[in-house]
Amino acid sequence: MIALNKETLLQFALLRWQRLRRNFDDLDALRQRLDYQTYLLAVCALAASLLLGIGDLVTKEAIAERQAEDLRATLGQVLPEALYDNDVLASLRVIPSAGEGTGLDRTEVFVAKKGGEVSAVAFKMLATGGYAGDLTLMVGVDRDGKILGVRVISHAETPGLGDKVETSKSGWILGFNGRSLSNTSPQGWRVKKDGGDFDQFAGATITPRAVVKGVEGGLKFFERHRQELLTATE
Amino acid sequence: MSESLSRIAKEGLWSNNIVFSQSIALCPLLAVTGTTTNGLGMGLATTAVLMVCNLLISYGRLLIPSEIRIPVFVALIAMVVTLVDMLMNAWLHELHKVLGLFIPLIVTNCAILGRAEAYASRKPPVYALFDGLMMGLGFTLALVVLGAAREVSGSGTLFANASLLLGQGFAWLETTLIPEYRGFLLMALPPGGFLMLGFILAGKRLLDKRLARRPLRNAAIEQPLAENV
Amino acid sequence: MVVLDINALWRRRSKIRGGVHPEPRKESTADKPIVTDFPLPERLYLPLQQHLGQPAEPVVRAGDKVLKGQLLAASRGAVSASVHASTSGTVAGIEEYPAPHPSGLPTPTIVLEPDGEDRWIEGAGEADPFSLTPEELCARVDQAGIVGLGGAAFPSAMKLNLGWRTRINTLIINGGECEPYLTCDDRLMRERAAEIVEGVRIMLHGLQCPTALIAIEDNKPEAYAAMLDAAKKHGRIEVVQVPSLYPMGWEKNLVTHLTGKEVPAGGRPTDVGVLLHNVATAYAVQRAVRYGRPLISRVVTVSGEAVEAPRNVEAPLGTLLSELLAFCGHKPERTARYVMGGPMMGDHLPHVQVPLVKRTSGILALTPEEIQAADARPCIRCGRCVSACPVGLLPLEMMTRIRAGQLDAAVSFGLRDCISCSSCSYVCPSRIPLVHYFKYASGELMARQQAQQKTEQTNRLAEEKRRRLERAKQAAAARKAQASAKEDAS
Amino acid sequence: MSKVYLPVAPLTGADHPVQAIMAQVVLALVPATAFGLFLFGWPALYLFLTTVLSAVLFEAVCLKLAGKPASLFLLDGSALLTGWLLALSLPPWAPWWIGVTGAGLAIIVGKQIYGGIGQNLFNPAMLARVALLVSFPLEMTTWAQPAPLFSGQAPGLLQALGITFGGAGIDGFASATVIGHAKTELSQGKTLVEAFANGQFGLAGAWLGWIPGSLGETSALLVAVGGVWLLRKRIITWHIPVSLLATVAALATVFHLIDGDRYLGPLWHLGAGGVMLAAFFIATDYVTSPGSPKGQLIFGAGCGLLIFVIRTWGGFPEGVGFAVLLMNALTPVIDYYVRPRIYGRDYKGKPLKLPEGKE
Repeated sequence: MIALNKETLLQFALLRWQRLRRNFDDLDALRQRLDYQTYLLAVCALAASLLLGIGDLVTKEAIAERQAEDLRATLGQVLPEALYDNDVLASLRVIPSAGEGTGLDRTEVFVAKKGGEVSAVAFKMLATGGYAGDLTLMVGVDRDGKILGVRVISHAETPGLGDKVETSKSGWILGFNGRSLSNTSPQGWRVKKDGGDFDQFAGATITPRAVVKGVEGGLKFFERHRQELLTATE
Repeated sequence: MSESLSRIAKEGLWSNNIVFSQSIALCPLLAVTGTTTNGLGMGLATTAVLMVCNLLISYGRLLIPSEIRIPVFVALIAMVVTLVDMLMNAWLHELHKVLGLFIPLIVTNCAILGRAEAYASRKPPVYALFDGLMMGLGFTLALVVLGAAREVSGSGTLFANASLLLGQGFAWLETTLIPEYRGFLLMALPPGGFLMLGFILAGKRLLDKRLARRPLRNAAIEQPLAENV
Repeated sequence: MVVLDINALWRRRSKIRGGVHPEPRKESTADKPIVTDFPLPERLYLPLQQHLGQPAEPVVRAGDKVLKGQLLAASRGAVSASVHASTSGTVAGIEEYPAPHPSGLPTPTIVLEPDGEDRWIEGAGEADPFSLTPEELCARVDQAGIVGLGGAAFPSAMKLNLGWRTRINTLIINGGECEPYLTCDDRLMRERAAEIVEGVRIMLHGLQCPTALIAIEDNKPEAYAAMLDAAKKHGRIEVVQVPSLYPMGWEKNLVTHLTGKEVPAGGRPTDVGVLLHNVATAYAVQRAVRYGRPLISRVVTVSGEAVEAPRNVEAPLGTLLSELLAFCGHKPERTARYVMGGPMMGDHLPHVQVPLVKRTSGILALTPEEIQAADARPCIRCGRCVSACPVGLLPLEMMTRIRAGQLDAAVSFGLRDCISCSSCSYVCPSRIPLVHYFKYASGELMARQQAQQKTEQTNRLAEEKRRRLERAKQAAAARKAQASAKEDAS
Repeated sequence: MSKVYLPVAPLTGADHPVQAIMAQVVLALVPATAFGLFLFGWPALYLFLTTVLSAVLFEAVCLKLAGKPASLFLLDGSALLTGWLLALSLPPWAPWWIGVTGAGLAIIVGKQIYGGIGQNLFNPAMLARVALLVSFPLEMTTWAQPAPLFSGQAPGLLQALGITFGGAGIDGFASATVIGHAKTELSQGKTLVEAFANGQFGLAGAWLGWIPGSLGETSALLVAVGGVWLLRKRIITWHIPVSLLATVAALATVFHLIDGDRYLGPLWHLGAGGVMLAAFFIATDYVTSPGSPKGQLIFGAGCGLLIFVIRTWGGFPEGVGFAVLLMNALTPVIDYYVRPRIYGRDYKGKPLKLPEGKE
């Protein structure tokens, strides 16, 4: 039996190291060797993966934080701050909503509470039938079913025509504030050209039509699940 | 020594400019130069990637066999770009929201692999780093010039949203040059990028021709006209 | 007869592609009879080369007395034509004299001083030409120095020879004369129809060919009537009217229009069993075979606005064009351009101190108003040249390629098939001299080809030399080895 | 020797110098233009003049910059024609700067950058129209209701100045074109029968021109009359117009028969929008269409196909500009591959085979 003591191990390691070092004395010869090339590629890949892992660890938290901030900012536009004291992001509820007007099979609803009492909700939804596909909306509704705010989060409408649904282009979308199914008749939930209450933009009627129809569908969705949402518990 | 550095600077910024002379890296160029700020951000991100990659590759140039250099370069570049992407997402989030889609595309930016191949793998680290800096700045220059031209003609503003990139201290950069401008969408869209790039390239060639002719006239010495094609 | 009917059917079917309708401008000469009393000039200049192929070899020397019709220079080789004295007189010399060619460069020319007697040499006429064999007929035509009188100047004997050897089904006599101004063939057909028809019959006999078609454009009803009348006795000869359209007289157009056959690219009409001759050539053949008269004169149209009395003149070959013009009341001060031949395909002459040659069908003195010179503008790609091209080329594409120096690309668009008919230039609204581009490019290609042949030849010679040396070396080595082997053996 | 430039043939040119061609095309446009100007009144006239004048002006400036003789090139009338065609394709009550920008795009970007007349790849007027449509979608899709001169609803001289030069807006008069209307209604899930139920658009109106639209697309009949006159004058050949119109008509017929509720019929397709203008005046642009008759047939059919596809399934209601530009891009390819058969050769350019027994 050979005892694997510390000394022999060290000696062995030193020997190997020296042999390895000697390889590097003649770089030109080394570079030609297939095994060296294989190892080098492996080392590079390993190092890259390692660094990426570290990078991910370092930035993970910050990135999650930023994304939450983004969402909070959007929510803040449709939910007045005075209405809630809870962490809205944390009080997320998922409601099955196939065929209920939000354009989604499962609608994520953020519930805002003040003093434990549900004061308002906000949900993301799709407005279908835009000029160039669907528009993603964030709709805020208070507990009585009155709209607190609507924002278009993403869309592909024609720049210069349909993009007036963005707040940076025009204030048209603010016209929904305060509307509800009860204070606006079903006939009213249309653009003026079709005999309703809402303006269309000059040159474009398709986009506003889609948004108006979408928001109405969103309100109907809220109406249907009102009880369930208002009695939400932690 | 210094002469060589100054030549590197001149090449990177002007005579061998990635965009104006080599006409490469046009995809990110046309995609992000809708506004000056975006161009600047993309340019700086690319510069950072270019410098780090050049430096790493120059250090390893003696160790990397030519047979496997391309996979090694690609692995390195992809790593650096991904790191930049993550870091920007974390600390320059607003800009990342705008450029996010295009940052990963830096990997496919042929300028970076091109510099690694043509310069960094042959020159010592200091020069490679400096070359990366100058090529990157040259690219940034192109992006900013094109971005500015497109932004002014497309929407009448300059450096819109600069504070997102540079911090609130630079909010003064955001100017509206043409108030009440209706916006010339074509310029903000990719075709406008091509159009404007064409005009800028033509302008640069005109300028180069003038510059080449001047010493000829003054010194009356036979000099071949330097033409950058 | 059935055969003819099928041909007639074909005729109706094959439509001619492209073509243009230039103003005919024939009225000033068409109704005046041919002038036959043109006074003998002071001197006659007879170039040795008035035809395609090898120049003729002079058989006289300065100071020799010659009679009218006497051989001055004999044809040399298969593709060549003899030159005869246009009148009796003295050979003043054989010298370089400007040729009727756009370049105006001098060529070897026999200068003849007429003695005014105009005495014919003893000619060997043939009372019955139809008793001769095809070979004998060809020999007669060759001796008479007859070439294609429509403008191509290809030796006629050569053509006839080729024709009867390759079995011709149809002989087409080209009375198209589609070029503006020219009426010499028209007048010839009106005034000497019988002689032409006999010439055609002689040619048919010589070719052993069953049928002949005489094609006359439908803007020459008098000529048609005259020819019809002359030919009606002879069943094998049919006179047909063809639409007046430029370039109807292009031989391949006539072949396709009349027989429905298309001549393959790079081929000749004989490839599809058709031979073409001009009406004037037929007339010359008749004169040569029946009366033994060589080709020493021809009918030429003298016209243009700068000529006071335009008409057709039968003049001896070698007459200076300036004298012909002066005879018809030429006004040099009004002349902007001299053209030999028709205005579409003819040559611009720098001056008219050049002789009348066999291929000269017309001499035009044109006023500035007639040429309407205009600067070329950029091509607007209107495509008129495409629809005008009788060959089916894309002149505008060829022109852009040539301008860009891409001759090979131009060739791929059919440059080699261009017949230089000028239809494209004629219709071009931008007045681009398209045909100039094509002529230039063709010349360039030919030069290139010649240079290449030269290099190839040099290379071949060098290679041969190398091989020769090599062989010599090997032989020497072999001898040496053999010798040493012998030595060893011994 | 071979380099000698021989001044040969032919002596006389044909009777169609470039200016005469341009003049005749303009003349053919006059009836439709005059009708359009009458229909849309003073603002249309102002915009028309602005566009045409600025086109000529831009051309003059470019020629001066390029050092070309302005007199020679300006007088060929091509800039006038380009400006004219552009003006015909604009909404008649668009503000003045639309016309100026469009003229600049057409002449500078569409024509002079390529090297001037005859060199451009794309039809300048259509290039400008599409660029304008992409850049200013609002202004370019706001159509005025017909308000004939001297009629009650027509704006007066001064009011018109306000519309064209003052940015007064035309909200009160705004309307949609036939095709745009059909497209909007279809996208709302209505059938065509319902869409045209209110009688705002009549088929006769579309052909005669009593509908909203650009100057050149209102009266299909007058445009066609001008086009037929051009055909008779041999300024254009029949190939492009016939193949374009036939393709549109055939496709429209087939789809209309399949589902009349979703697809407009051929008469609508031919009578409305810019199809007639494109068929006779725009697709037939010499510079940007193939040179050979067969190439022109393919080009016309391609335009027709694209027009129908874009109109029916594309994002924009009107596809003429895009269709023509796309086919323009194919013109060099068509010209390269589609050539007339050369005499004595087959379609591949090989010499014909000799008949039997001959060598």
